[in-house]
Amino acid sequence: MAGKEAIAKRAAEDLEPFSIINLGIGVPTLVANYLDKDSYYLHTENGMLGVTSVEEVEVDPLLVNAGKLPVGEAVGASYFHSADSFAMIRGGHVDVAILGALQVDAAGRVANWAVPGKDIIGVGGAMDLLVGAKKIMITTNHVSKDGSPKIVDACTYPVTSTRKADVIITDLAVFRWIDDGYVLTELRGEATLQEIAEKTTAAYRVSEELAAKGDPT
Amino acid sequence: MAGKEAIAKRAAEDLEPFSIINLGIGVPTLVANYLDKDSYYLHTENGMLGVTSVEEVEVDPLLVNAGKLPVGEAVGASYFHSADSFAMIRGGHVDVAILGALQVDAAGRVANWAVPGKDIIGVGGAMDLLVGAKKIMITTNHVSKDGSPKIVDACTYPVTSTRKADVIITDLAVFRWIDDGYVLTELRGEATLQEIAEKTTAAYRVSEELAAKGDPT
Amino acid sequence: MRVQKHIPVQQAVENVRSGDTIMVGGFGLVGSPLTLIDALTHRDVTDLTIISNNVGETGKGLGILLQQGKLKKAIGSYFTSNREVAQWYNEGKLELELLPQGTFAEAIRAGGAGIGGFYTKTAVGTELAAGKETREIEGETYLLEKPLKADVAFVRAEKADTKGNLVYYKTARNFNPVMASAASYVVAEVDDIVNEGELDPEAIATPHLFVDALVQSRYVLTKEGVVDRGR
Amino acid sequence: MRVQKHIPVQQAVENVRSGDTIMVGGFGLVGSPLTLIDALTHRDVTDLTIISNNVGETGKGLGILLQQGKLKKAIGSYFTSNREVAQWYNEGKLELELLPQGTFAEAIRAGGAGIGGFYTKTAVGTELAAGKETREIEGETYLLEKPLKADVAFVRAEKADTKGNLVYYKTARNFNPVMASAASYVVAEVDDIVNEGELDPEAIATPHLFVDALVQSRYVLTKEGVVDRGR
Repeated sequence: MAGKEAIAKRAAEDLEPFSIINLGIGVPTLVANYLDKDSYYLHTENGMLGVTSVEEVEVDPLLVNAGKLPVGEAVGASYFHSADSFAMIRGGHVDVAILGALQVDAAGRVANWAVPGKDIIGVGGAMDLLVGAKKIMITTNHVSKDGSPKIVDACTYPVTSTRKADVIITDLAVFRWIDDGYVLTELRGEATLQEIAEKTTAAYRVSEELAAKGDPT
Repeated sequence: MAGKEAIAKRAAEDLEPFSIINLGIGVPTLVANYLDKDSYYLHTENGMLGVTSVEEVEVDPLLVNAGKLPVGEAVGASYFHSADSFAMIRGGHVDVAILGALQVDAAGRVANWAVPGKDIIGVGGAMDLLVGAKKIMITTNHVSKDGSPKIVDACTYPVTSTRKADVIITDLAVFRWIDDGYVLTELRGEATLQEIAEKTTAAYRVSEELAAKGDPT
Repeated sequence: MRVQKHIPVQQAVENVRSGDTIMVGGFGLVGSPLTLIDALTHRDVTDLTIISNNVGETGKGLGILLQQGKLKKAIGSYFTSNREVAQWYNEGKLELELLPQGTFAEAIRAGGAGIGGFYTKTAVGTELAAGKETREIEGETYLLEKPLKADVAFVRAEKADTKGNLVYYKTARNFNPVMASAASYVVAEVDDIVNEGELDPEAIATPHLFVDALVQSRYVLTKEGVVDRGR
Repeated sequence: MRVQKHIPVQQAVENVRSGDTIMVGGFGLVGSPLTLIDALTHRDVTDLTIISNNVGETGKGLGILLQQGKLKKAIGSYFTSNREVAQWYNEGKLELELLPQGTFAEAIRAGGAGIGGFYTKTAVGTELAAGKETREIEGETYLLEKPLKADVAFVRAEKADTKGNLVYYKTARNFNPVMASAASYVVAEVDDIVNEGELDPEAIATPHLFVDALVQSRYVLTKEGVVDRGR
C-alpha cells in the first residue's frame, strides 16, 4: 500500500461510526475508500451530505466534491446551497474535518493554504473547516518532498487558523493533542522513536506506552 | 360596502400587477379579496409566496397567513422557513407591504404595534416589514373609534419604525408622501377638504387638482 | 450496527433539565411539536427558558407549561396570542424578551450557523432598540443583534426518513428548520417515518446531521383543534 | 396580461454596463451559467467586477472574460483553478479580493437578506484578517465581514417554471440560490422551463420573487467538457 493510501486507511480507522465527516482535497479524499458508506456520513462544502465514491461509468459532471472530483450519492443524501453548507461547518455540525497540511506547529496551528513568495489566490473552505469542525484531523506525509519536517516549532507558512488540530496522522506516526501539546501515541510501519525525533522539529511528548517500549537497539 | 371593505378595495386598485405584496393583519388581509390571484403575488412572513383566499370546505389547519387565518395555495406557490422569509422582507424583495396603523405622523412614521400603558408583548413582523418592503401602504380608518385623529403631528404611540409610509388610504382620503411630506391626493366618498382638515392633525399639502376643485359651498 | 434515532417521546424529554433553554418550533399551534410539549408537561422541571415565536395559546401547547409554572423566561416575537402571558409577566413570575419576528428568526439562524452577531435595520429608533448597540453602515443606522442558541430544540416536521432527514408541510415549516440547527440536542416530532431513500434529496429541508432523535406525533392540529390520535 | 420572464440570452446581457458588479454562480464550471457568460463575451463592456467562487478555468467560462480584458476585479475564494488569474494579478491588470469560502457565501446571503454585516470566527489570526475589524464576543475573537451585493446576478438552475421559480440539480446548486437573492437584476439560465404548478412547492429552492428573467441554456457541462447543444 502506497504511503498516501496507508495514511488514509489509518485515518479511516480513527473515525467514529455515524459521524459527519468533511474530507479536504488530496490525501483526505482517499479516506472515503476505507469507510463503509452506510456507517459514515460524508459532507462536502459545495453543498451535499451523503457523498460516496463513484464508478467511472456512473460519473455525473454535475455531482462533484470540493476538489471538483466526481462523486456518488448515498441513499438518504441531501443537497443544499453554499451558505447553508458553511452554516453547518461554522455552526459546529460537522464532527470531523480531515485536512492536508503544509505544516503543523507545536501550538497546534495548521498552515495549508498558502506558500510564502507564491501568490495567495486560493483558500477555499479550509479556514471555515478549521474553525468550525468539532474535531480536526490532519493527514500528511511526515516530511515534505525535500525532506524538511512538516511538524515544526512554529509555522513559517501562513496559518489557516489559530485553532489547534486534534490529531495528526502521517506515514510515520500519530500525534494527539492532549492537554497543552502533542503526544506521539503511535509509530507507524517501521518508524522508530529516534526517526520521529529526527524528522520532527516541534516539541512533543511521547506516550507512556511508547516510551516504555522504546526503540529496538 | 362597509368602510373596511371600501378601504381594502381602494388599496387593491393602487397596486401594480405582478408585484409581490405582503398583507398585514386586519384591513390589509381584506385586500386579497379584490386582487386577481393570477396577477398579484401574496407573500406571508410565516413562510409562503402564493397566498390565496380559501373556501371553508378546503381549509387546511396547517396552511395559514401571518394572522393565523386559513389561506389557500396559488399555482406556482412555494414554502420556505421563517429566516428565509424575513430575508426576503429585510432584503428588499417584497414590493409592497400593506399595514394597519394606530397612528401615522407628519414625518411619515407609523405606530402600529403597541399602546402606551398596555403591556408591550407582541410585535410580530411589523418592524421588519416597515424597514424592508420597497413601498409601505397604510390602510386605516381616518379616525379612531373615539373620533380622535390617527394622522397626527407626531406619534404619541410607540413608533414601529423611523421609515416613512409611502401611501395612506383611509375611508375618507388618500395621502401620498411626495418630496418631504404628505399630499392629500384624493377625497373618498362624500369627504370634503374641510372634513379632512378637521380630522387630521398632521400638516399636509393638498394636491393642485383637489385644491382647484375646492369643496362644494 | 445502526443509529436508531426513533425513540419514545418520554425518552426524548428525559434530556430536559431544570434551567434549560428550549427552542420550540411552530407559529402558534401550526407546526408546533405538541406531542413533545405534552410529554414535557409530565416532567418535573422548572425555570425553563422557552425560545418560541409565541407561548402557545391559553392552556394549549406551551400555554400549559406556563400554567404549570415551569417557565422562567420566554423569548419570542408575539406573545399576544396567549393572554395569560401578560398576566404572568405583570405578576413578576415570567421574564419576557421581545424581538421583531425577522430578528428572532435570523438570531436563531445565526446561532446555528456560528455567526457571532449581525447588524439589522429592523427596530432602529423604536423601543425594542433600547440598550442595543447601533452602528452606522454606509449612511444608515443598524442594530447589533446576538445569536440565539439552546440546550434542546423540539421541532415538528411532516416526515422523517430513518436517518433523520426532515421535510415539512406548507406553513407548518416556519421556525422549525432554523431551530433544528441551533440546539445541542434536537428532537423532531414527525407524523411519518419513512425508509431512507424515500425523500427527494433535493427537497430535504433539514439534513439529518441536525437531528439527534425522532418521535412519532400523537397530538395533531386539525380543523377541530388539537386532537389526540393515539399511537 | 402576463409577465414574460423567458427572454433571449442577448437581451438578458444587454442589461450589463461597463463598471458593473456581476455575481456569477457555479463551483468551477459546475452550475455555472455558461450560456450567459458566452453571451457576455460578445458584449463590448469593460471594468467588470465579478463575484464568483472562481474565475472559471483557463479559457473556459469566466476565464474567457478574463482573457478578453473585461475584468477589473474578482471577488471569490479559490482563484487557483485558473492559472491565468495570478498572471493578470501580478501584471497589475486585475484586482483580487480573496475570502474564505464560507465567509464569501455568507456575505452574499447577507447582501440578499438586508444584513449590514456579521461576525465570524473564520480567518481570525490569518493573513485574510488583515485590515478587518475584530470584536470579542463571549471570550472569542470574531471578524466583522460586510455583505456582498451586485448589479446583476447570472445564475444557473436545472428547471424554472414560467413564474420564475427555480429548482437545482445536485451539486450544481452551490452559490446560485444566494446569488439570486443579492443582485438588482437576476437572470437564471435553465435547462428546462416548465408550466407553473409543475414544480413541488416544498422543493422550490429559489422562489420567483428573486428572478427577473429566464434564459434557455445552450452550453452544458458534460463528461466530455463544455458542449454546445444548440437551441
